[in-house]
Amino acid sequence: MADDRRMGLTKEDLKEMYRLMLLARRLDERQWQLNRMGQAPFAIGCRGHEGAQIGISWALKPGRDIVLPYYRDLGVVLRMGMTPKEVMLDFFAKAEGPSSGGRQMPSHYSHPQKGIVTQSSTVATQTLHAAGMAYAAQQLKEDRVFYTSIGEGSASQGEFHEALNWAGVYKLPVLFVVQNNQYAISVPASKQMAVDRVSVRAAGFGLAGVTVDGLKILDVYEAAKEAVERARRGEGATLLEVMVPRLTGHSTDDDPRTYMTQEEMEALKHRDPVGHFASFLKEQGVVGDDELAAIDQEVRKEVDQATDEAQKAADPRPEDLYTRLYATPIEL
Amino acid sequence: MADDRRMGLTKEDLKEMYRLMLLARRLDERQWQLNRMGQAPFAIGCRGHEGAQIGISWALKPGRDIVLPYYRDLGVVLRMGMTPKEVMLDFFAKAEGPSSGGRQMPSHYSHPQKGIVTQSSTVATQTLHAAGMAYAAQQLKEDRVFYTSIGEGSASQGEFHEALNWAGVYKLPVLFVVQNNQYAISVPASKQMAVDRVSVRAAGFGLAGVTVDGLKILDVYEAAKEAVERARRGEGATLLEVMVPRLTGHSTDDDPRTYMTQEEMEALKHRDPVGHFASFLKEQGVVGDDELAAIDQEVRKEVDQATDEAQKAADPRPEDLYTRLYATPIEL
Amino acid sequence: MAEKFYVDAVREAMAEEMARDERVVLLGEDVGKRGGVFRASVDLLDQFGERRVIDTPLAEASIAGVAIGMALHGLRPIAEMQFADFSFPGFNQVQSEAGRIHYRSNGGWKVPMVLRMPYGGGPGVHGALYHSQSVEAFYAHIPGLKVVAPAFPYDVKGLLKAAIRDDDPVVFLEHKKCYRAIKQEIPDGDYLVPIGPAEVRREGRHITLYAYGNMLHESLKAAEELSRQGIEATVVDVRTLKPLDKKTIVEAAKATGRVLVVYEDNLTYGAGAEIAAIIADEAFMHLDAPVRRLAGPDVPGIGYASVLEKEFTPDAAKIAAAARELAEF
Amino acid sequence: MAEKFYVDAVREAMAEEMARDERVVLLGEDVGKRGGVFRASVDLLDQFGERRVIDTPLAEASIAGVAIGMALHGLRPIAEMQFADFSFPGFNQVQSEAGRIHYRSNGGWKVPMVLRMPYGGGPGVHGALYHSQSVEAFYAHIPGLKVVAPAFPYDVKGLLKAAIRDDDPVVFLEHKKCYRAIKQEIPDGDYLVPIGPAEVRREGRHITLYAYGNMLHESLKAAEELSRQGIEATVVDVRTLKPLDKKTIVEAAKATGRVLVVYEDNLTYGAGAEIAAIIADEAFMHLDAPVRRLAGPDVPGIGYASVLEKEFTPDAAKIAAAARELAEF
Ligand SMILES: Cc1ncc(C[n+]2csc(CCOP(=O)(O)OP(=O)(O)O)c2C)c(N)n1
Ligand SMILES: Cc1ncc(C[n+]2csc(CCOP(=O)(O)OP(=O)(O)O)c2C)c(N)n1
Ligand SMILES: [Mg+2]
Ligand SMILES: [Mg+2]
Repeated sequence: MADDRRMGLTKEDLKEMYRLMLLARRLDERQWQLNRMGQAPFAIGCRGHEGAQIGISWALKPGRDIVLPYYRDLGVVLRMGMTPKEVMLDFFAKAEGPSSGGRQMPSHYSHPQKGIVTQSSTVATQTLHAAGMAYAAQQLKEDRVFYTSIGEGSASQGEFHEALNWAGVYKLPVLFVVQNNQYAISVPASKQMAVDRVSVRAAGFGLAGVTVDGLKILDVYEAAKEAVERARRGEGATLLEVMVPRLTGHSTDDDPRTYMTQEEMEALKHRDPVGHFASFLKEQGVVGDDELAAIDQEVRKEVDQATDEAQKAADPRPEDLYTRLYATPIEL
Repeated sequence: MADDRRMGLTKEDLKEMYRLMLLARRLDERQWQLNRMGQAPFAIGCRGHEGAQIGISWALKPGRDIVLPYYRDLGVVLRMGMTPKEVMLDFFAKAEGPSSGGRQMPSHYSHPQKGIVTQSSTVATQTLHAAGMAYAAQQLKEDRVFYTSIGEGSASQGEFHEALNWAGVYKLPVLFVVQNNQYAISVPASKQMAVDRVSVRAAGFGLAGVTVDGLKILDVYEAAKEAVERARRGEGATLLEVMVPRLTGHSTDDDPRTYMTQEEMEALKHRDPVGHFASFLKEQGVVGDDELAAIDQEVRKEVDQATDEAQKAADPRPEDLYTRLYATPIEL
Repeated sequence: MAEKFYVDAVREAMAEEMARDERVVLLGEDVGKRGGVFRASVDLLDQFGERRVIDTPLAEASIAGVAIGMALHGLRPIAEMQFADFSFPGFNQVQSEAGRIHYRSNGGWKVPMVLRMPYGGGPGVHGALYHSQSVEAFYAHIPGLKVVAPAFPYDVKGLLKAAIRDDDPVVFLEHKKCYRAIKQEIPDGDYLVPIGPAEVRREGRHITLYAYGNMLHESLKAAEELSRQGIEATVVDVRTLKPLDKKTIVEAAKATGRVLVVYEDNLTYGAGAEIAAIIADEAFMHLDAPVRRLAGPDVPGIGYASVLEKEFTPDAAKIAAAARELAEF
Repeated sequence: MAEKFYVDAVREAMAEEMARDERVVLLGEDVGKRGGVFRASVDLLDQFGERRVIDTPLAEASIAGVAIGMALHGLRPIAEMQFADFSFPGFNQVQSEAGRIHYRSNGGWKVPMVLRMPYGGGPGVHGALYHSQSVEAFYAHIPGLKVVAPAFPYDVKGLLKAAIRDDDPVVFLEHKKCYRAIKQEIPDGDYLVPIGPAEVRREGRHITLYAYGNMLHESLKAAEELSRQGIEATVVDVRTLKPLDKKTIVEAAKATGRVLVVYEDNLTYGAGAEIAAIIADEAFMHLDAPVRRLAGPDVPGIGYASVLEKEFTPDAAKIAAAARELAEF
């Protein structure tokens, strides 16, 4: 990169983007490791998706925009300001975990102060919430964009199409993201749909639709930026699909060898967005090997510390099962 | 018409098509009249749709193909062989009504022997049944096409999109018909969707999609014929949309004056498919005024007779409430 | 004070709340220009404009899901399901989402929304299988929801206002038969009826009848009839189904020792089973007769033919007969 | 005869029925190549091919709705909902359609399908709010369905075969905790267990416990413990929830005069309310103590943290304590 900027990104921006995706990666690896060591019952990863996630969420304004993520969105919630310690508190189901205080499974992110909306495990439901929130923001005359995401498998749900339709009718400021990793657990995209790209559905609802290679982080950023700007201009929603690899099994409960060949799994490794982005930054002269190593060291330290602190935090107490059922409690 | 055929249709075919659409019209009128006279609690019409319905269903093979209709499909079920008397038995909720023996509201057609599948009032659910039936027919190596229909409002349901998706993935022999009359009760199509035509959604699921003017009966027939042939060739489903007027209120419970202007209602009258087709047949020299009058007389007689006979039939008995709950009853 | 129909009380509550609080919006099929298929929102579009009175696409999952989103971001939506029977395409949003959001986020998010649904049927409604269903058992079982089912216009207005101001999702069940059959003097201005408490509508010493919605009216008629026969019935209006007012329910059972739980829904696994089960546990020592229920039979619905409508639906005569049998037990 | 796990009984029933009858097909998410996320359909794809073992799109309304269509046209589909918690996007198809088609067409159409769902949770499952739900109350209330919830591998195999051969839609509830915890000797070949009858698993004269699924096992453990304390419990396995075997339920209550209905689902409006209500009516004259229930609390689910899992879920110790209290009543 001859000058310091590309699409308005400074070198510092690029380095921070890299740091965030590496942080997502290392946290994810740590979670799987802890699971394999028997210290946590479950982990579900972002590995392979984190590049696209940072590319997209870099176009959002933390503190203003709102995200309704799905379980792979570790990169997105870090960008919105969730700390590694918070992530690990949730991971260990600790009482002070911001997402649910130990009620929900890990990766079901929620953080009202940071604009992260709670999600269920039931896929695609959040896409309708995004439409409703965006309608409310329009109505309250707020300048906010609502990010919501699902996988390509979840794009088969009827509710997702209903959300696209609502966003079309009311020109809502929503960024619908489909993270297409070609698998829904074991089911390949070819059994999910007769089309190659989910984004072709956008036209049927009056939305803009685009598919970008999730390894090309700056292309992803550019597409997201355009979509966010359209939304801010009041021109409505975009369906942005990113093609990403899933570099692990579906979750720690899965065994991809039951449905993927060894070659296929090997081939995926060449599509690692973290490595790709590191090479790109080096090529462009943004960072050198030393700096990359330094970032990694710093990130690893952060992850260690977050893990230690979180692990020491208090578990929920039995009586916590009964609290916060109603926002307006009823005495009878 | 210089020769006797257009798209393989003989004069007799054309006359029979006309007779069927007039029969639908007259039955419909009679039902509304009976309702207005206080002799039936409810009627819901096909008026304005019957031309397109006959155009489409003429492409089907009664006795082989299967229809999963919606409540406006009086023309379709007549084409499949339901008799006026059967229609009126259902209308009066008589015990021997073929659709439900008086259990369901009128226009909820069912007739297993004639390939008419029972529907609920819950809109769009039948589109998924059509996909499942078509899958079964494929599996059983049967040569059958499955017609299913909804209104453009009901096309907002998630389940409809899921049905399109299934039909796409498995290249199912389904003809999805959307009868677009621009209103869902009082809600105009512009509040239902951001696109002008529902058929544009077909591409998002790998289906063929086409929209035809529902007043041009032979164009409708041609489009349906193509779709049916594609389906028979194993090339998959089509989403066929017909633009039709709704010449009455939504049902006898509705008052369209609360949401339509007088002018709009007047303008619709010029889009009467029965009148249009009559003029067309005359222009083409297929029939003369005398013959048209004779057909009308015959149809009216048929409707009178059906009404009389049906009205005299027995009501369900109280004990009929409890029968046919299970196909495999359980003794305990 | 003026005499108002049940449906007018619905309208009035919404109109007053929308005037009071800009954040209140109404969404549903045909709620705008048409004023609702039951005319419960007539004129609201003119008064509040189409951003606040929203004719939605015909898709109940959207109606529920979008309302949840609105509620998450500062509005106070009233979502109408045109018929309770058609709420099921949206059931996932209510079951998986509305009731669980506050709890699952450990109090981080809240969902102040009302889900209004016309429900029920009976002779003369001609709603058949899909315009007559009683759906309260499905919704009342969902943790985190509140569910109300008023019988009187006064309660309709007061409870609907309370529901709109409540910070939790409230399912508001409006009985179709009551809409234009039940009239009552109600105050013109603002008042609230709290969600939760049941109400004893009539006191008698021989037997206690429990009901809500239209069956409450049938039970009151039955009580009149029974009184003429020397049987004095207490009638409890279980107007809030979730959370249940166990105290009032149990005390009324203890006082008479004989109970009949009446509901229009299918008997088995219906809402009345819970009321019966509570009584059988907590009032057990005071009971002089079996805990009995009178409800619709376990068939898929009220048939369209008048004969079937009548056969399905509990009414004052059937209630009185069942109560008499118990009183003589 | 060989000892088999609960999950193996599921697999074996499907494999045998698919071999016996070409019309039987299996559809669901990950049921094919992956053999099901619980491995309940391992190898079926290889054996029967991808036209009969169908990895569906991720959409439960489709799974239910397409299965209905298949059943209407001559196949006998087994539709799997990957987790019962995720059945709700498809609830409309089950509530509005599956259970009503035969009745509404006056017997003209039938829907021979099975809807299999892993449900339930408890300590060690770590399923949290959305992978632990008990959903039987929602389904058992729907007229026209049959609902079974077996506890033992023998019943799993026999009931699943019966369900597949039944001409009505059967909801088949498989408790996740039982999958690999419960083992039993079962016959290798063909046998059926009829849908309907409950089964008395143990007889005792002091109290009757009612349960199904995993709570049946906890109840049996509790009965052991109680026996050591001199309290002899009858344990009724209510393995069919719809239709209910009222006769067996009522007779077992009459015989001991004390009853405890145990279920894992949220207490209020749960399936156990119906069992309690039936007993309170039909066994009333024979009861010596209040009709009591032990169930999960009315919160939106089993929390993920181990502490919350344990606190939520009824277990042998809690059952024994509640039973002891009743026995001493
Ligand atoms: C409604 C629903 N059905 C099923 C599941 C179980 N499930 C969890 S994730 C998943 C696959 C999701 O695939 P995709 O949407 O492609 O996202 P990915 O995990 O590949 O990123 C399934 C079937 C669920 N969580 N919700
Ligand atoms: C799921 C569901 N929601 C609501 C209704 C009530 N309803 C019956 S018909 C109708 C409008 C249908 O409009 P459209 O699909 O355009 O068909 P049309 O009647 O115009 O032919 C509505 C809202 C219903 N039957 N089912
Ligand atoms: Mg995927
Ligand atoms: Mg229409």
